[in-house]
Amino acid sequence: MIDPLSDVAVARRVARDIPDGAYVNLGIGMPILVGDVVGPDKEIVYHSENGILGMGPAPAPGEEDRELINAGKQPVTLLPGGSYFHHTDAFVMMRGGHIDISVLGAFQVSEGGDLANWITDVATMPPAVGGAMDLAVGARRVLVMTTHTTRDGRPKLLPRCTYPLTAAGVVDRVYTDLAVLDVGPVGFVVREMAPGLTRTELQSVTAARLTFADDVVELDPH
Amino acid sequence: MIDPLSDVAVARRVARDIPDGAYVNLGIGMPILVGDVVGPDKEIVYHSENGILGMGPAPAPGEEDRELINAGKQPVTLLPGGSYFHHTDAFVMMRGGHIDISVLGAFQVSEGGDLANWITDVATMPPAVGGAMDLAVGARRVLVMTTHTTRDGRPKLLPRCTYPLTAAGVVDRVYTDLAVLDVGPVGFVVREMAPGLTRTELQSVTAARLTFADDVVELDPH
Amino acid sequence: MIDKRVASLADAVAGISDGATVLVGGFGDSGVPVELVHALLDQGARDLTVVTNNAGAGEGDVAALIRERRVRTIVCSYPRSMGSIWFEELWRAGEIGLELVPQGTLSERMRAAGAGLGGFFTPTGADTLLAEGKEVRTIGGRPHVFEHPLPGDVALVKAHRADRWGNLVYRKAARNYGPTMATAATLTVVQVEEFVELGDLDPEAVVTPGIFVDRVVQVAAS
Amino acid sequence: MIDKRVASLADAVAGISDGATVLVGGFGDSGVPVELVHALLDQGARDLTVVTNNAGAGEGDVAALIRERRVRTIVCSYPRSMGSIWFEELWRAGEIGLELVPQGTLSERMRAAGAGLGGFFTPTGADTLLAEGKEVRTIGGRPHVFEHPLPGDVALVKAHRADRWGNLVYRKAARNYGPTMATAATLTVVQVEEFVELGDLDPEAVVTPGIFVDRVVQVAAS
Repeated sequence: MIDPLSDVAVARRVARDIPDGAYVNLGIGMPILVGDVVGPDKEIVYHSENGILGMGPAPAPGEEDRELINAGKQPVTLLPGGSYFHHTDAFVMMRGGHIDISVLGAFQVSEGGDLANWITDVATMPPAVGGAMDLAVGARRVLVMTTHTTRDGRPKLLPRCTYPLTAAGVVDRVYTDLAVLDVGPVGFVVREMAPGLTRTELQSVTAARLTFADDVVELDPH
Repeated sequence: MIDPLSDVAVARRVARDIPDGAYVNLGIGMPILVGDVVGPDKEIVYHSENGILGMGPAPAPGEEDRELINAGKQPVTLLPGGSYFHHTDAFVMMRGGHIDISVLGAFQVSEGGDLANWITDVATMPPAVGGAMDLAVGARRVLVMTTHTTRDGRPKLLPRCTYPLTAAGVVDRVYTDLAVLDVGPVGFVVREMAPGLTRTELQSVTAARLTFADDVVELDPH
Repeated sequence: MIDKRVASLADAVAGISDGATVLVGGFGDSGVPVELVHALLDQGARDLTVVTNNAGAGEGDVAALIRERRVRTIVCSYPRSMGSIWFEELWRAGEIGLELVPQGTLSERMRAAGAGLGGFFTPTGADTLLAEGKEVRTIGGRPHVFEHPLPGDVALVKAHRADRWGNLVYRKAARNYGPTMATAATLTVVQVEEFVELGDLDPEAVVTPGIFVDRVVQVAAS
Repeated sequence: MIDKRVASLADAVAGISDGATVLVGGFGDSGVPVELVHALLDQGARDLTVVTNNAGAGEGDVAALIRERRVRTIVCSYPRSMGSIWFEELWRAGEIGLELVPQGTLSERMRAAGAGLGGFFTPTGADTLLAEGKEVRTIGGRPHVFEHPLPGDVALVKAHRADRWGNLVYRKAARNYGPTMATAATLTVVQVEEFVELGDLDPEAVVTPGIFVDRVVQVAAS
């Protein structure tokens, strides 16, 4: 029986792959959860594309400052050692390869590492891109955090993306509620799987053809 | 009889054309003199391409700071309202058209406004350019301050430069020890002349063909 | 004497023409020059091209300009945000143009304008819809898109403090687009919360040197 | 925990390889990382490409590297200065290569490398010897030269103060190339006069955020 991981469990798994001292940008949505579950043993410097390095947690109620917000426009704080800079410099950090890890959400990921996470439909809603493309092309490692399928059960891991791309060939690793998969020369390689899940079941909810590592590990569901 | 102006008198004439409130870059050499003769009634902001805006005069002896120097590597001071910035930003100001007036020395100026002021000989001395090209292309107005001829009497104002160019078609006005000349569609137009100098004499030390304004003014020799 | 301070919001936006390209700072609610935008609304200029990160929300600032049919085209990275109802309505009706630009490219294009550059190649947006019709060049084995400078006739910027020379410091993440937009416009208009005496800003900590600023108006902190 | 402080100059320059491209900060005597350059001399790396504004003077810093035949090529804006005897001697003997770059272009090319851009068009140098062999494009009616990014394997930078995250502030005009070079190198090594506690630098006034810095060593002010 398929027992998908909770968002927080996926965030915990992502957090394990973030080394002490890393410069990290967490995308809007699910990726933000990662910041809450990184252990206190690691000193991580969070970057926000509106011009902050060394972002701290949300302020206590009543302590919010409308001019100290993150890319998702939520109030944040600044840690000792943090700094402010202008927008262009914030994107120098991103495009220039200075961010160690970018964690992004996704609508679709292709077996070639293409990412689609900005629009699904160009006709009826005005398009909006923000910093998604810069984050996808510039970080040293691009990690995707997503549910394995859409809400109505359609696969998100595909041979080719059908939605408009954010960037081509950029994704290094995908963390879903069912598996951890590397993107390599042969496409998706499954490294870890949710407890109780069979390879056949995982393949059945994945449109891209999966390869399985020799030593597939069981994901911690908590 | 030709009675050329002193360097300081030429500097005084240049200074008259610098309006109150201007952002000005003074090139190394003769142009530096302009800073000493601008009247106290004007507030001028001097830019130095190593990263200073609001440069003040030379410090008192013993007050020099080796880290506060101008582009000519001489010690300077900073006025209230001055600021420091990095090299790339200093050149944003220059290339981006933010400097109102750049005063430059010259080896040669052509009637088309071409400027040659960086090398005369590429074979025996290593070439060096510094910020000369950036200053020549970027300022809103490019003023040249120079002797009318070389030390050995050869003309510096030519139909075409024979030395390697610093930039093409950039010079707006030339101030020499003999005349003030605008660079226009018809070439050099003489606006002002040193006292006692005839048009024939001025043309005789100028290789480019001169046009004379209707109302040529006599230069103040002091 | 240099004094860029103006007495009123009306003075600050005086002379902005119909058809102008207006750069408007801010990201979400942070650093938006709300009072200047409302002064521009009162001033009456129309047929504007507005360059800004978001298309406004609710009935205030940029949303109000859009609602009043004053904006012909918006150049924007993330027009579709919570409450951007006026933009969405006019966009669906075909009554407003949209040029969608990735956030880092938006900022970098304005920087190129301010820096006097003719354009640049960026990997951001390559292989995506946003590269359609653009020159693409492979550099270092990777596709890059050619992007043009994006200058403004006017920039409306919010800063924290200014002196009479127009030197600026910002507050926290409200800095965002301000310093870049200030370099990219022919007329840079700034609202600040506080005027200080010349010399009161630390020359090492000035973020926008006054050379980039034309008018500053004081607006009480909201 | 992040701690970029290293105990000695030898630790600071450890691992720099033969053949490396080394960006060396400084303009004239201001902001030159003298002790780091001497440490590199002791360290032994040879066949270097050195990118710097001046080619050194007398027997110290970059001049000493040149004298010891450790520099294969210098990429430089103003190599010929008072006392640049070693550079001139080797240049005449054909024993050192010189790539001459206009000062603003030198800085901008390093910025492009740090910003992850593929190159840019600049009006600086158009119609001059320094555009020979380069792509030229007319933009806005004006010739522009295409310039490539200029990345370093190593940057040697002098700053004033640092904290353990590597955040930097500089002193007066010594800032010059430092902030840009710090972004452009794989390994950025900084000498400072003083270490301060994390949180002691004003987050609004940090000039180089620590993300651009790899190693910091303290050297007493000279």
